[in-house]
Amino acid sequence: MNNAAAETNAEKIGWSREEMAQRTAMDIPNGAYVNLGIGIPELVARFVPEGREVIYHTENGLLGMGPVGDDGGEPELINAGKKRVSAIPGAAFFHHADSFSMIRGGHLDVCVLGAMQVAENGDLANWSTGAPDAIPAVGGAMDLVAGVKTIYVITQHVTKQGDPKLLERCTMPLTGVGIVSRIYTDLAVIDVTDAGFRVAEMAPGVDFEYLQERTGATLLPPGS
Amino acid sequence: MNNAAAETNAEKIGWSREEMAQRTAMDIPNGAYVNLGIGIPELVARFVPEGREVIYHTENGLLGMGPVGDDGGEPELINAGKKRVSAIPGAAFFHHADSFSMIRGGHLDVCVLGAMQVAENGDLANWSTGAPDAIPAVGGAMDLVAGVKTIYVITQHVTKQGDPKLLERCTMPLTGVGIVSRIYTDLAVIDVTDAGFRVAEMAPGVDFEYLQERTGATLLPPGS
Amino acid sequence: MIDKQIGSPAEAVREIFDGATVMIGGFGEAGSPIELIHALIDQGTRDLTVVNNNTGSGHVGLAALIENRQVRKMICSFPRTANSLVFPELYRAGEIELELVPQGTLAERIRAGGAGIPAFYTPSSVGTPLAEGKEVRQFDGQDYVMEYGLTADFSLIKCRQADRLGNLVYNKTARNFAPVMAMAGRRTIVQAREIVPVGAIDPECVVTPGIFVQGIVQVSDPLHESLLVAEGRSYP
Amino acid sequence: MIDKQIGSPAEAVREIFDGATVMIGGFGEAGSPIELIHALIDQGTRDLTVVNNNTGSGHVGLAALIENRQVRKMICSFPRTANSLVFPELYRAGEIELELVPQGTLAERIRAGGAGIPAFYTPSSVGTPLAEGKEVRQFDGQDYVMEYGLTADFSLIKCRQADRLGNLVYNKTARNFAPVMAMAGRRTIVQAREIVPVGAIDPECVVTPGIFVQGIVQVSDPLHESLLVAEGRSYP
Repeated sequence: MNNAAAETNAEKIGWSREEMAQRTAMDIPNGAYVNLGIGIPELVARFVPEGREVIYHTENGLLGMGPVGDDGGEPELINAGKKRVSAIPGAAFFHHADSFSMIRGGHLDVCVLGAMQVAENGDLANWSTGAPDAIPAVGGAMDLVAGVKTIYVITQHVTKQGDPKLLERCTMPLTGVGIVSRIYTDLAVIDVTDAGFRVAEMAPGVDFEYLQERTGATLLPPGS
Repeated sequence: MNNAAAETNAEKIGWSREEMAQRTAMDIPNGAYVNLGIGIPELVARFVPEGREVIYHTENGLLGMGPVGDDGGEPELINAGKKRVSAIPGAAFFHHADSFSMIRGGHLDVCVLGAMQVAENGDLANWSTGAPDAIPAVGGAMDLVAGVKTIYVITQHVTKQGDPKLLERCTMPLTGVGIVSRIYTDLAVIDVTDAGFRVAEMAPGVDFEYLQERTGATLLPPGS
Repeated sequence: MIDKQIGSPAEAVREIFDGATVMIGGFGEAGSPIELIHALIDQGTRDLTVVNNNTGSGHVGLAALIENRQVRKMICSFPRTANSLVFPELYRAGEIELELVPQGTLAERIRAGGAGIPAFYTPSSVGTPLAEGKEVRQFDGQDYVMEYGLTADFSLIKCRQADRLGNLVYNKTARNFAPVMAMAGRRTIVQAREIVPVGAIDPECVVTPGIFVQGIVQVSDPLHESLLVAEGRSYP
Repeated sequence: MIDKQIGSPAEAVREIFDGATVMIGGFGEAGSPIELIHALIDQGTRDLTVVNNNTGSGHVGLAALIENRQVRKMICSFPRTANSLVFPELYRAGEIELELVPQGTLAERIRAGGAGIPAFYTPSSVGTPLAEGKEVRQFDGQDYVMEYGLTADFSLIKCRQADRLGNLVYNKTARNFAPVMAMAGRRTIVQAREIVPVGAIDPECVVTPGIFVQGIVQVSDPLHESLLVAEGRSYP
């Protein structure tokens, strides 16, 4: 499929949200302690590969959150997105300061977050557009990116308006500096390296040129 | 009784250890949260006046320590002096950082400590003689005096050698600066005021002159 | 005898004064002491600085307290949620102040306040707008922001069980900020679903020891904020 | 599947290397992981920096580790107790280093290390010899000393019950430093009296969540330090 064809069938090119989540899940090892952000990241929990056990942390005070979509039916058993969840056998409840000690203290292995913008130096912007009339709200994002060992981002490759979200430098207010390791978009898996964005994989129907056109920074080709 | 008589019968002058503890206990109000140091301070718990309920904290991690001398028989249920104790109904166990949060955060009402020296400005020395070959050991004393709202001292008025322990300035290394409120000795109850030591009460057979002779700083008379 | 029980929410909030700083437990509706908040609305205490992770939803609970113009300033991490209607409007109109704090820093500041720690350093927010104007210092070659401990005149929290000494246990993720707010409040007032005899709570399982609690009021069947919001209810 | 169980104390301490910093739980004998310490003696690992409130008693456990010349430096609050024989002698001979830290500061430094806080301010020790050489800073007109977070390569602790995920509960005042040391150790090794099935520990009562634990070894009937000391026993 060439670019012209791709563009006419734009909705068919690239991975679905579920495929992005599934691809991310493959990179989370057995035994990992994982925090999943709101939105597509939540889907990652559905795709833990056979034979792996992963423990989910929700920063409002639960280690051992049950499968996503499993609504425990209790208004006082919720996740960080304030959705009702369940707790697995072997779960633990704790207070906010203890919960963020896990985060800040580097005890969580992986955090998967959404993004507004990611820069080639690993900077992340995902909490505020910076618009003057916006109500600023940050939640736990800055703590997560400052503390968790590995930060993955799942995001559409471009905005709804078609603007690139992967940039040389973020233009929106930062969440954290140089903290993103890998980005899973609908079009590709991209590593953040010292040399910049390096393509690790491309979705079916996507070629390097197509990807580069939709990216606001120079991409390094796979295997380079 | 005059001073001469007092000196020949030195062992009979003044309050016993139990009387010192009992006198201290009278100043601890109902509902107080109290930490008792090792030695004579431990005796205070025996003399809680009728109708008062006092909760004892031991800094190794127990609120609601049982009566002194009540040996729970368990090597893992001990006080800060590493003596076996019991826990009352309504007790709580917690870890060291939580325990010292109670102390440092100003949540304890009263701490009763022993002393090597107390100065008229409220300085306390009770952890090290400062001798060059001493093995320094401090435990929780510096945290207690820095955090507990009211610090009482129970001590013999003079050392075994007859030297005063209440001084203009401590000569031994300090535990805390300006933190002692009241001193209960075998001879008197003495308040630490902005103007210095003020005698509040004297033991039977003790007069002001007798007390002053045994004190290393100028005393203010009762009611002055 | 020690007995920290108080007869009613109205009585429990009586000492809260105009201009007080009040920490209010809860993460969204989970753990929100809604009856105590409503008592505070009834009382009409004004000019409050409120510490809570959010700003309430709909027109009940914390949102109603804000709507009733009793709150001068919010200290929180996430002032807007799906049903957060009141705060955004007042904020845009310049009628309420906001101190925005990362959630983990907020939790740690509250814990520090309760633990007698006046300030500490954290990596959270380094290099972001939320670190602007704050002291940044290097330890081991890494930058950290200095943050201050936070205390309050009053903390209002909710728990599952309490005894007369003030020992508390919570319900699941409703625990959230309550244990640290109990530490940081000079007077901590708790609404408990159940008051149990002393000794009924296992000393190994006590989450908040009684030393951190000054008053307990039983609210056996608390209102559910989300239900009230769904029904479009408002308070008063 | 996650299974943090290890077959023996010997295997549990195998990764501990010469020169490592090791936090060892316990306040006196309560909470002391004596089988893990003895395994470390068997292994002969040297040049250790050990963090513990005390320095052991008699000639078993921590005291034996020190006596066996495996410890270069102690970080503790109270290096002498009734039966502390080994440390004082080596210290006077200049053969072991001592960093003396007030007990509450020690606990808070360990918690800070585990919580990603590099430094904090405390009122403890202000104006005393233990504050000498440390940064003093005023907040609200009061002096405070700056203290650093403390982490370790390994933490060795003891608990009452554990599950294969590493969730722990403790026994009474044996809890003491263990929960914060579990947070501050890059590898935390636990000796558990009992290993229970996942789900057996009430999630509301877990004291140390499994995330802080890397290895668990069952020691059903641990030695009692005080009995060994009373009997005049020594290890090995």
